Amino acid sequence: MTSAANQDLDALYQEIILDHYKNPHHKGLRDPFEAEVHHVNPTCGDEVTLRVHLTEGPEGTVVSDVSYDSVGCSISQASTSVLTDLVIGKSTDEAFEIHQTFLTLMQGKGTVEPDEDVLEDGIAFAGVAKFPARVKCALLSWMAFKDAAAQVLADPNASNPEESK
Amino acid sequence: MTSAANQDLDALYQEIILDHYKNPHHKGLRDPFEAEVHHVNPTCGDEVTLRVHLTEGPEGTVVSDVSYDSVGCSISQASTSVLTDLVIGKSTDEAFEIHQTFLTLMQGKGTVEPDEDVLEDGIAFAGVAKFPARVKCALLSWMAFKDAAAQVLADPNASNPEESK
Amino acid sequence: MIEGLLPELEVIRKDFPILERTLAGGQPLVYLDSANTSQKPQCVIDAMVDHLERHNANVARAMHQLGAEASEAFEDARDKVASFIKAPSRDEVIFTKNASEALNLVANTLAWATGDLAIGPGDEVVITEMEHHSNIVPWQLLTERKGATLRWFGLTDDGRLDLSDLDRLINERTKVVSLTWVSNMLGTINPVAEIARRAHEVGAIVVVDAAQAAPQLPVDVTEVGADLLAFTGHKVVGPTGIGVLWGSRRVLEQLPPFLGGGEMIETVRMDRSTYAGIPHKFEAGTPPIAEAVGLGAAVDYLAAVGMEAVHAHEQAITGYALEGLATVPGLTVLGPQDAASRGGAISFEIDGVHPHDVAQVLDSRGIAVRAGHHCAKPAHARFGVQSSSRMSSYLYTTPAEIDALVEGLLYTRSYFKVG
Amino acid sequence: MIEGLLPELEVIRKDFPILERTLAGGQPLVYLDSANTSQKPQCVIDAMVDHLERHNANVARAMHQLGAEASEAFEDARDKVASFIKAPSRDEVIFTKNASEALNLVANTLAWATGDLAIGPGDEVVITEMEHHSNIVPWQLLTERKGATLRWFGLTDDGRLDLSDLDRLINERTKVVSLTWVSNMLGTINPVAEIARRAHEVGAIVVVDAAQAAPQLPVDVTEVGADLLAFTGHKVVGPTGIGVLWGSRRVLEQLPPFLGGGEMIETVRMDRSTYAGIPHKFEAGTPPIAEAVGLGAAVDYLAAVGMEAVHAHEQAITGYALEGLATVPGLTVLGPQDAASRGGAISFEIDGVHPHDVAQVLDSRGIAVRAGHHCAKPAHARFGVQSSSRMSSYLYTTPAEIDALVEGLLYTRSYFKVG
Ligand SMILES: Cc1ncc(COP(=O)(O)O)c(C=O)c1O
Ligand SMILES: Cc1ncc(COP(=O)(O)O)c(C=O)c1O
Repeated sequence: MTSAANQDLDALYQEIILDHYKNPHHKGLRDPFEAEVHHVNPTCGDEVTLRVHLTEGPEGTVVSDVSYDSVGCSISQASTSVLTDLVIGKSTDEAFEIHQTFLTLMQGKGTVEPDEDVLEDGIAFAGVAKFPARVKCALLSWMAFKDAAAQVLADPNASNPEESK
Repeated sequence: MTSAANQDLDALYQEIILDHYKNPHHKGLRDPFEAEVHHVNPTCGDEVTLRVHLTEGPEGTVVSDVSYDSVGCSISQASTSVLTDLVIGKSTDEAFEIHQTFLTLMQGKGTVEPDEDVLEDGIAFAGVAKFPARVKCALLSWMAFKDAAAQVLADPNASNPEESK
Repeated sequence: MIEGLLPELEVIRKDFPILERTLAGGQPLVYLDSANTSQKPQCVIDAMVDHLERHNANVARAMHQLGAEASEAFEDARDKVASFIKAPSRDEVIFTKNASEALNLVANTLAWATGDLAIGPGDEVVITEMEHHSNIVPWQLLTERKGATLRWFGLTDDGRLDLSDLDRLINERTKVVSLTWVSNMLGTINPVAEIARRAHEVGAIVVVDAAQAAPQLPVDVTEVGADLLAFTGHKVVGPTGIGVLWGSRRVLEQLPPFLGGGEMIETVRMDRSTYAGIPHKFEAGTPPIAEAVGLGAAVDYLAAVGMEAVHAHEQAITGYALEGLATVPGLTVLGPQDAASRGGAISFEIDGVHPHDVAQVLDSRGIAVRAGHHCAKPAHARFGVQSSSRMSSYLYTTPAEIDALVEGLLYTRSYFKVG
Repeated sequence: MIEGLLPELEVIRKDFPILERTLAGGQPLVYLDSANTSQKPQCVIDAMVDHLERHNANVARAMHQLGAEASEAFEDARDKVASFIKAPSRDEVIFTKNASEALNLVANTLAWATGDLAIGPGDEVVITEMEHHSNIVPWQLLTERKGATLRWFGLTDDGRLDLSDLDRLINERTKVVSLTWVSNMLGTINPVAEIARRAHEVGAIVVVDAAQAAPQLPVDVTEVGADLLAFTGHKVVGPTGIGVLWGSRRVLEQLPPFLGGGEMIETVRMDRSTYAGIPHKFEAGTPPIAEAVGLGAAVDYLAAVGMEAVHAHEQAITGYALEGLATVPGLTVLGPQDAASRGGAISFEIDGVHPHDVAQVLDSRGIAVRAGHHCAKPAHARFGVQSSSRMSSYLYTTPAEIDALVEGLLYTRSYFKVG
């Protein structure tokens, strides 16, 4: 193994990513929630079922919880874990901004400098952007979150689907 | 125009062919007949409607008449005219043998020496065999004749379709 | 010097290796059959070779470096095509195997569509009498199978669409209007946007066969009013084995899947499957990868020359050809007689010489034209002819080649002793 | 020296230019993803280039010299393919765009078939749990649309078809049995002839997905008992953009047309068309011409090496790989464990490392394998896994490449700290 290839590999598999992979945060499906979505990466079959629970606070809508069940590779699992760390407790506006920042980083082909203040552990994914085949892995749960949160905002009176059963 | 290309062209458009083209023999649709077929060259759209009239003679079935209506190029028109000259009055066995001889000549890519005793004016088509795109033109009515005659032989009691209307 | 010709014509010709070929008897090639298929510039061939020799892998499914390279090249081609036809979104560009498949994809998925797009008894599909068989037969099959009715625009004597009963023909029963932008036989350029406007008024969807337009005209799918638009790679200096269907996201998302299999799925269980989003939903199986790379290079090549310039060149050559053909006694041109309202295909007849024989004599002089019905039998029937000869030019065609054609036609008449 | 290896392996490798490539970090390419797509020998690429640079024209329709050359090259390719699969007649060989289209062609035309082949409520279509999505989804769409029932063979724990209820599963209601000859995931070679015998007893037609078999085994369509058989060009060292459907004349002639358009017609009127005979009836539009030329060169290349020899090589490499993989702790091979009853694709799992991560680490060492569901989600579900890693060899694969893979897998375990 030449060191160049090894460096790339280490840039992809940052310790932070492997840590989140082995010990994912906020894993499991929880109540209450207003929307649940199921996203699949058709290329490789990675899957995530993701729920969001939004509440109305004094300063607008807040992401009170994001819970999930998922199967997939280290990148997709770690990115889901980091996502929950970043958005839980934030306002939806802030959460969407973080989403956009992460998206820009991932689609930058390795040219975007990550902002640690916004992305925290998420900056570890900067190396992923150089591996086009893995970008989809990193984005799977982020897309699911965006989708779920947007569904709730579009129909704020939607009751918890579990409760309405 | 180089003489080589011109020689090929003259080999294709023998005087005999152009004569038959300008003055086709046995043209027109006639009664009686036992089978009528319509064949098309889908590539270029040349068409022939062809009727055969077979009768029982002392030495077997005889091709008493072949009549036709057709649109097409000089090669397809001349070959229909030559066909009728060759098969009318022959036994079906002989006609099918002539058919086979003509087929062999056409599919020989210019390597088959034509037999004037069998093919008479048909030997003029030897040059066509060198033009793969034109072989289909030369064979259109021959295939139609084979088809029509075979239909009658398969069902010798078939009445004249016109009469049965 | 003829106005409108590409200024760098000789440089352009050098890009096309086949134009150096000589034929039987040492004749140089005069290729006037570009409406049938176009020739390929070296850059298209080289792009395909480079792909096959250095980057070949399957797309989407492969995680390794070759796979990433192949996927990127393939998806880049989609971007290039999207920009070539000004598609609002790259996801609206679907790779098919040719224009025929693209048109059949639409007709076939409509056969299984539910909701607004469903077609049944009482519904009407409108085409025109100048369509290529590939834009007739799919609609015959669809209307026959669903009990709907096929109707069509007739043609005027000078080979244009007869729009006199536009408002009657396209009515509230009309579900689909499918028509060619440029006729491959008559050369006519049709007023697609005008017809699309009427179709949209009654809620019909508009399918545009751009197989002849995409090579010759600047294409803007929105401006022309298409909901769906098809063209084929091999006529835009690209390879065979690839075509394009563009469709608006709205319509594509309403259509059910076409072919089922790898890449078009979201998830598969033995009892049930769900499908991917556009464009992948319509791209089952391994796509034409090397062909997409070639097509990407092809549309880049045309864009670099400039489609306005290509169009001007075609019109200049067509005008020059119409003038030249007028000098051949007994020759009748089918279709509009002015270059401005037509594309670069000119079909004609010569009294007393069958089109195949015309083509044959020309071929002996190295001049390649097409003879036959050009896959437009109804249009031929409309003009009472069974077949015709057709010359068709492209961005590499020179006035000298037109001169050779005209000379060849005069020789043909003398060869068949009609002159 | 391993028994069965191609004696001239180094000479063969020289035929494939991509095998000289180096990847990031100067790593030489170790290509173990041939079940996904095969690499191309120089002779295939050269044949396509020669066609594009010297003989490019449309086929069938063109009367001129280039047209005759292109048509002859195209039809020669049909002859070559016919002899490669021992087709009783060249007319039974239909060019499609890939194997997926070939399978969909059958399912789609059956949807519109009348008479004996018509499918409706009460009728059954039988597939297997190890099919590629391209041999599942078309049959789901067909049975769903026609109200028929889809049934399937299950799998045994060692990855073979469970034939214990063969006679119950294939019964007098069965209209179609469609199955893969060689599994692209499990590697299993299925007893197709035995199953075909049973299917024919009850009057069902047999469709064989030979996408993985045609690259690896000598194919004789009659011996295997197929009524229809599909494979794809890009897996038999040929280009993308072309596939093959072979069908017995009897069945093909009973099927209605698939796509409508140029070349598949006999005559067209605005109100009604009639269709050409086989194979043209199923080849609407401009076919993949340069691709057919490439495919012809490809099957000639394989025939020259000898399919018996290719098969022996694959088995030798597969046996060697199974031995090597057995030395990797925590690695489980899915599918049959003996090389004799399997093809050259081996899917496996490593405890504690996700397949994508396996593929990624291998890729950093220049080793290309596939990770994911390999378009066989149901087969993965059957074994309770969501995805797997897959190595797949071909006639250019060396034992040294297998050694590199095994070493790479040991490194992967240590990289992810599971070893
Ligand atoms: C068993 C099997 N069937 C069908 C296919 C589909 O082939 P294609 O993608 O070329 O249509 C493949 C390959 O992807 C395969 O392995
Ligand atoms: C107007 C028109 N439509 C459709 C087609 C079909 O294109 P293809 O044969 O590539 O499918 C052609 C060309 O043959 C054409 O000229």
